[in-house]
Amino acid sequence: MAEYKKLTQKTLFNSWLNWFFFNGSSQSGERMQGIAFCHSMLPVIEELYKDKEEKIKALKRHLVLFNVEPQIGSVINGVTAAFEEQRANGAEIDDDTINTVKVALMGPLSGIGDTLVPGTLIPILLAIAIGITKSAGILGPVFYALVYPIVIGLSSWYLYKFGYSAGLGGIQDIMQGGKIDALTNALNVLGLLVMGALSASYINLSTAIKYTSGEMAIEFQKILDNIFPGLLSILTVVVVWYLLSVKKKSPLWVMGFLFLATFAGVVLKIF
Amino acid sequence: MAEYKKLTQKTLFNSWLNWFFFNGSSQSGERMQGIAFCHSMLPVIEELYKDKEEKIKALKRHLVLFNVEPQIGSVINGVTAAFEEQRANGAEIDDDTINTVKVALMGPLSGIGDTLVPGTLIPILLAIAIGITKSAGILGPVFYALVYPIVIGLSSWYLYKFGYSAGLGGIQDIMQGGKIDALTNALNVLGLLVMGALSASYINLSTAIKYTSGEMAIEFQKILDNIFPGLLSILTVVVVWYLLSVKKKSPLWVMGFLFLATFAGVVLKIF
Amino acid sequence: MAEYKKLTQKTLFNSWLNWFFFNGSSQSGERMQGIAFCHSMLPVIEELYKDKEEKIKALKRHLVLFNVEPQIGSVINGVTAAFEEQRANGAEIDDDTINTVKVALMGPLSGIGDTLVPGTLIPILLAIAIGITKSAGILGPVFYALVYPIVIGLSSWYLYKFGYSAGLGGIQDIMQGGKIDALTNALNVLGLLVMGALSASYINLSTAIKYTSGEMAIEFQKILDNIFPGLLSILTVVVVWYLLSVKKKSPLWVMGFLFLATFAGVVLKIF
Amino acid sequence: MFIQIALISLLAYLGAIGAPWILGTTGGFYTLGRPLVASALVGLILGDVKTALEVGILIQAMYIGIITPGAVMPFDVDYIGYITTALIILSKADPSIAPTLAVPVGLLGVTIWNIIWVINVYFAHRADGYAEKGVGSGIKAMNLGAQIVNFAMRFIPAFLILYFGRGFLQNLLNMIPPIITHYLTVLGGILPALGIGILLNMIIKDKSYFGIFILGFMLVKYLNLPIIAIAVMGVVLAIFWFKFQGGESYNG
Amino acid sequence: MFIQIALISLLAYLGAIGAPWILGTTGGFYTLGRPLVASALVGLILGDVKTALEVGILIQAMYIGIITPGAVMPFDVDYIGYITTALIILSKADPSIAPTLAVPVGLLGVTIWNIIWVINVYFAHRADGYAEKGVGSGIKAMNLGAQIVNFAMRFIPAFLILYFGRGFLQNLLNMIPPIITHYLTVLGGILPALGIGILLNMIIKDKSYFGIFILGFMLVKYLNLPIIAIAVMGVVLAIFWFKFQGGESYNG
Amino acid sequence: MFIQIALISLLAYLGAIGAPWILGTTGGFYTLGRPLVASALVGLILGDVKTALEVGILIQAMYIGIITPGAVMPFDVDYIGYITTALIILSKADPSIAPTLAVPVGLLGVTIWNIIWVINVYFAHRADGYAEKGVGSGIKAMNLGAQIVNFAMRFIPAFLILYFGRGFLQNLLNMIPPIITHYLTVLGGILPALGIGILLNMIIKDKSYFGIFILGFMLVKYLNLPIIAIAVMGVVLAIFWFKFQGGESYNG
Ligand SMILES: OC[C@H]1O[C@H](O)[C@@H](O)[C@@H](O)[C@@H]1O
Ligand SMILES: OC[C@H]1O[C@H](O)[C@@H](O)[C@@H](O)[C@@H]1O
Ligand SMILES: OC[C@H]1O[C@H](O)[C@@H](O)[C@@H](O)[C@@H]1O
Repeated sequence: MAEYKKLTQKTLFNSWLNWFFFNGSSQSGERMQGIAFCHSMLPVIEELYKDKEEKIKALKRHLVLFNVEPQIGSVINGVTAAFEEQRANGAEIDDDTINTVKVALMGPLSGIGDTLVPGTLIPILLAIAIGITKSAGILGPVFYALVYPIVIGLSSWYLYKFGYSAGLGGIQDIMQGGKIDALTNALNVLGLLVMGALSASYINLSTAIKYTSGEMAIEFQKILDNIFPGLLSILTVVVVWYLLSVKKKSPLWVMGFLFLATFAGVVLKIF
Repeated sequence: MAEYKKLTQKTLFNSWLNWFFFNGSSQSGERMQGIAFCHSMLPVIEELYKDKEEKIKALKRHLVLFNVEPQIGSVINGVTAAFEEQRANGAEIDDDTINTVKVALMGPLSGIGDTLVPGTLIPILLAIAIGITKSAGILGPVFYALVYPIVIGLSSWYLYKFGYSAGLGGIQDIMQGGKIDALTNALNVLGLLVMGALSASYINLSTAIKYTSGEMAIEFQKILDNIFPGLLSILTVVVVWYLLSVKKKSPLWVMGFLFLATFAGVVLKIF
Repeated sequence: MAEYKKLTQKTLFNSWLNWFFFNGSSQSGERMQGIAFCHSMLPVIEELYKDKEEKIKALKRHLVLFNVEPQIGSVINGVTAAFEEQRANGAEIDDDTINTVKVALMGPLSGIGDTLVPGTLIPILLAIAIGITKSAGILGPVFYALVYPIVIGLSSWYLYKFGYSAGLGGIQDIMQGGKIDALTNALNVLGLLVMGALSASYINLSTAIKYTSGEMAIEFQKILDNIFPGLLSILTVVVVWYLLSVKKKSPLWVMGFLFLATFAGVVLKIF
Repeated sequence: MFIQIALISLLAYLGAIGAPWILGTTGGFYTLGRPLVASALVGLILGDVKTALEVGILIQAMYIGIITPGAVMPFDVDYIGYITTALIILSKADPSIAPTLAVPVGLLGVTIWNIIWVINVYFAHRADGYAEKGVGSGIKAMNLGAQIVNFAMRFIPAFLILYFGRGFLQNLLNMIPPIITHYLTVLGGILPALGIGILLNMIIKDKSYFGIFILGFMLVKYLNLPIIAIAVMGVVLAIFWFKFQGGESYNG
Repeated sequence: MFIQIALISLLAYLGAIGAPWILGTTGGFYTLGRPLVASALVGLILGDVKTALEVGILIQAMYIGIITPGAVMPFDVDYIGYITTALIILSKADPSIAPTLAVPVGLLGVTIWNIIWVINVYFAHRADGYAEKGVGSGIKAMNLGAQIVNFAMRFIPAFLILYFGRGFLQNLLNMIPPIITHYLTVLGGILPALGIGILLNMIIKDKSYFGIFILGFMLVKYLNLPIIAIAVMGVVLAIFWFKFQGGESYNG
Repeated sequence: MFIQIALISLLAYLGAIGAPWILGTTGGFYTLGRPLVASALVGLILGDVKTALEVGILIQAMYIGIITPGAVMPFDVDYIGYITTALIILSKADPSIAPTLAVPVGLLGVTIWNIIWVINVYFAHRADGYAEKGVGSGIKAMNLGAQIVNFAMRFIPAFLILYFGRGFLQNLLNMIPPIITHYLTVLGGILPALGIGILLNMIIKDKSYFGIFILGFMLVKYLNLPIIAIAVMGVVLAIFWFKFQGGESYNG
């Protein structure tokens, strides 16, 4: 039997580097990060497949639509490298399997990734950085520009390697038994709490409606503040969410709606 | 076989209307809302039982003791209408079954109903209304007088209809499997939290005990505030609860006790 | 068959009294509370074992290493008294069994005891007492000196008796089924919450690092306060915990470390 | 003044427990019978909405959480709402005495209610007779008929108190020794505990749930949260309580 | 001034979504592209760090939680960071107009991004050709090549706006009717809801979890807790959420 | 003065860890040994309760959460309570130096305790002898006998320090270079972390529970809740923790 072809550490690192730098480079409406994913797989493919036919098949396999939160999502690249290694060594893994795994992981990792990284970690670091800026000027942005890339860079590489090992060991074990669901739920709890807090701080909407009769002027906003401070902000979020999830409108449609609704509100002196 | 006699929508609505308007009309220490319940069943009975004997049995069946939080409790009237319909169509349902179901539902629906409606929803709406009154005068009571009856009126009719359908489908399904317990517990959690908050705001008791020696005056209440603000208020609730639940005293007895204890406290300059 | 020798109430009380007063009397690095435990068993042993050989065995049995939070730990003395009674009446309980039970109970009862008594109850009573002292002078210490010994004295005797009954009934029942774990976890939750609060109030560490450049002075502590108030305090706790649990250093070693680290920090003007 | 007082007394009946005419218990006792609503109506009738609402806010706040489980009523908020407000406006008294005045008025209402509750047994027995004969309309008549008692017992005392009391209130209040005033005030602060206690007795089966009550109490005392915030938190808590106990799949 | 403006425009490209050169998305869009970092760089280049940071704090706070799931961008924080700050400093305008100015600038950036996103399809098709022939280096070239488009679409508009716009900003702002300014301000306050809503739509499968969102909201509105405190609480909550759902032994 | 100092030194013994005479550990170390109680007694003996309590509040607050698991003592609160308070009153020093003075005094007490802990091994070995002979009274004698050591080691140093130290304190404090004073102050703020850390090490088996500790920390730092409020919340939390883990029926 032929010797087992093991990917070198250097190949893995190059594969990760390609991804880390160029994951967003050629994003498009058709393939999203598809070319970038293939680019990340190049070192792996070059090392594993000497046969031209096999190589072409591999390249085509990874040029399909792909999209994930790229920083945390490097775990998929690792998993895929492991699958390719096994395939090149004769395991019965066809194109479909590899693509199924990629697609299955894309969804949760985009959700978790977007929630945790731009949705939670970045706002927290920026909030700290703003605080520092207020008391110590330029140290604030310096703090952010050092801490964020280091933390995320290391995590991304760690996750790539973790994905590679997990892929060899069978990622099914990790994803089954409700563990991945429990983990997703738990991380969503964190993300939702922080996003609620962000909404409270950064969404601003108040009504300008006033009722004046003789000497007495009633500001409607004051009444709302009495009922629930920030009520209009949270209602706005609920409306957006409703349009997207129940009415199945596209984000662009909703943006247009917000433009018009706000305009109407301003003209009618509601806002 | 005879045709199935189905209650018309109009009959159901009249039955509900009778209940919604007259549920408390003839409350008494002996039957509580018994006459009112029978009154609510009149349209149902008239439509279902043409035979005089059957009608008399039905009337007597519903004149017995009955008591529930009446607004939410309309669900029982719906369930009972469904049972009567099935009985009139030949199902083997005797007086006892119907009464057992009524009694079984009375307890939890009084508990949930009193907790959620006068215990939670009304205080919240009133708190909002007080807030509005402070800034916008009479709009406060107007707000309450519009929102409360509409919300509760619609809910009460909805629950009647829900009870009717559930009764036809077998209410056992709903009540089994611990779901109803989980629901009751969850609603109680809400009610208890709000009632704790209400107690903190609206029960007031402080001690007037002072200790003066020479230049220094020690107010006992200040010490208590240091230990746990509102301690006496919460102790009063605990005493009342203890007398009712452990000592099995009647509410009237406890009221008398509070009168005397307060009087003694005032005379002895404790309060 | 011989008559069953039951320990009298008086013997049990004397045994408890010996423990309650003298539990810490001869603590040492070798036996900890070993002599005191034996002292507490004296009345029991004298009553049960008339045979000299048996008595000697019993005395030696209880002179071994023993250590527990002594106030709550009286439950073990009660359990042991019950075991001795059963043994004296012919039950097949050897030295090993008794010692195993003692050792098995020592650990959790020290943990729970230290957490709940000096870790939770005492700080709370002292916090109240400090509050009283501020407004009413010497009444504060008087309050503490009355409430604490009474509460704990009664509890200790109650626990002794509880241990005695439980020991007769088979303490296994209590300790099995995860109940004891659930109880320990729950009590630890209480203790940890209070200790977190205590740490926030009573550990104080702030950095003196300043950065002055021209007109602008940046105090590093202010930046930290912005990030997370009390960050250095909590880090100190984490370092101590890490040294003890991961690095397996002795408490004395850690104390020395804190002395030196603080000194270095002061000399380098970090603190 | 006769007409206004009659109108107020009529409203005091329409908002009393049991009065069916204005959308039943919902529109009556639970709407017209709330002191805030009552005070607004009294203010409109007597032409002094401002004072009326001042009184209304004060007494509504005191009795905001009143519950009458099993027909047990710690004080009658309907009578408190109409009579207290009207008396204060009619006798030009200071709104600040409202809470004290509310106590005896509320207890009078309770006494009346308890009497009605006994009298109504009569209608139950007559209803039995109609049932025996199969006369449905008779049962209806009995249910409605009880309102004659309710009307008499509510309208007349209210009218008398307002008509004859308005002149004397100030004197009356001056006559009462201060210790009684103090007693009534203390009592007013304590009585809400009765309603709460009755409810606790009804819904707490497992003592540990009392902890939730204490949490609610502390959220107000220590963090000063308004009731609405606590209610929203309570809803969130209740949803997850149900979720984690109801045996649903967690990811549903 | 030419060089400084060119430098700023270059940075606006390097911090744009997709630009790979400075540690990829991480160092680019998520670091250089953050308004706080952008403003600091603009300040250094134009020699007025103080004003720049004032602007940076303002606009960073507004767009702190921006998320672009599935490439949907509610506003382009990178353009906002560089162009808003630079325009204000160059035209010596008051930092307080930054939030208003940020709205049209952010929307311009979004439009550009959407155009790029369509153009890039071209590279995908050419990459297919290289794959067909087995030329790996061709695929790499296509991935990198897309940056020519990105550079052109980012650098040129930024440069033109700054070079020609700096003189007119004040006039421009004066020309805009106040209702439009007001409109832009209101819009700026509303738009963050879009990003949040998109994310909610993505991660909430079970509606009850919306309760957690509301809790976070209330912790800020009622208790004024800073975001970091809430995040730490969230971590603790998440740990136990996982523990109690994950079926682990509880004593682990 | 001799008698008063002797009395204080006697109390310093009676409140020391291990002293059995006043209701054992409970009435001794955990009551007489608490700085607040100690300071009150010192104040009564020396006739200046007011100053004594000022000192007592200060030092009690610092060492409120001291725990000695497994006989490990980070500082000796008993010695701190008696000696610090007495020294300050006797030398008419300012109460504000108490926290600094408390550090060396507390460490002296620790050293004494560690010595006692070794000496007491002697009694254990003699007790073994009595057990061998079956002499129960001998074991009792050994348990009590150890108190001779405790008395000597506690009373004598306390007496000497107070008798000879009272005159020098002010001079002594003046002699100490400010950096040492600063060092002692910082150390006093850090040392409570030792007791807490020891306890954490003992009870935390599952690291996630550290989250609860942090919650308690934040409730004080961010919401300023008093310890009692947190304890009540902790009890409520613990009850449900037990309920939901203990496998009880939920509706119990
Ligand atoms: O407790 C149930 C129910 O009992 C009685 O019928 C009345 O007091 C109602 O107000 C109450 O809701
Ligand atoms: O949503 C996943 C992912 O989609 C696109 O690739 C980009 O918008 C990323 O920023 C995002 O993280
Ligand atoms: O840790 C258990 C126990 O150990 C030793 O006996 C003493 O330090 C006690 O104070 C402590 O409670």
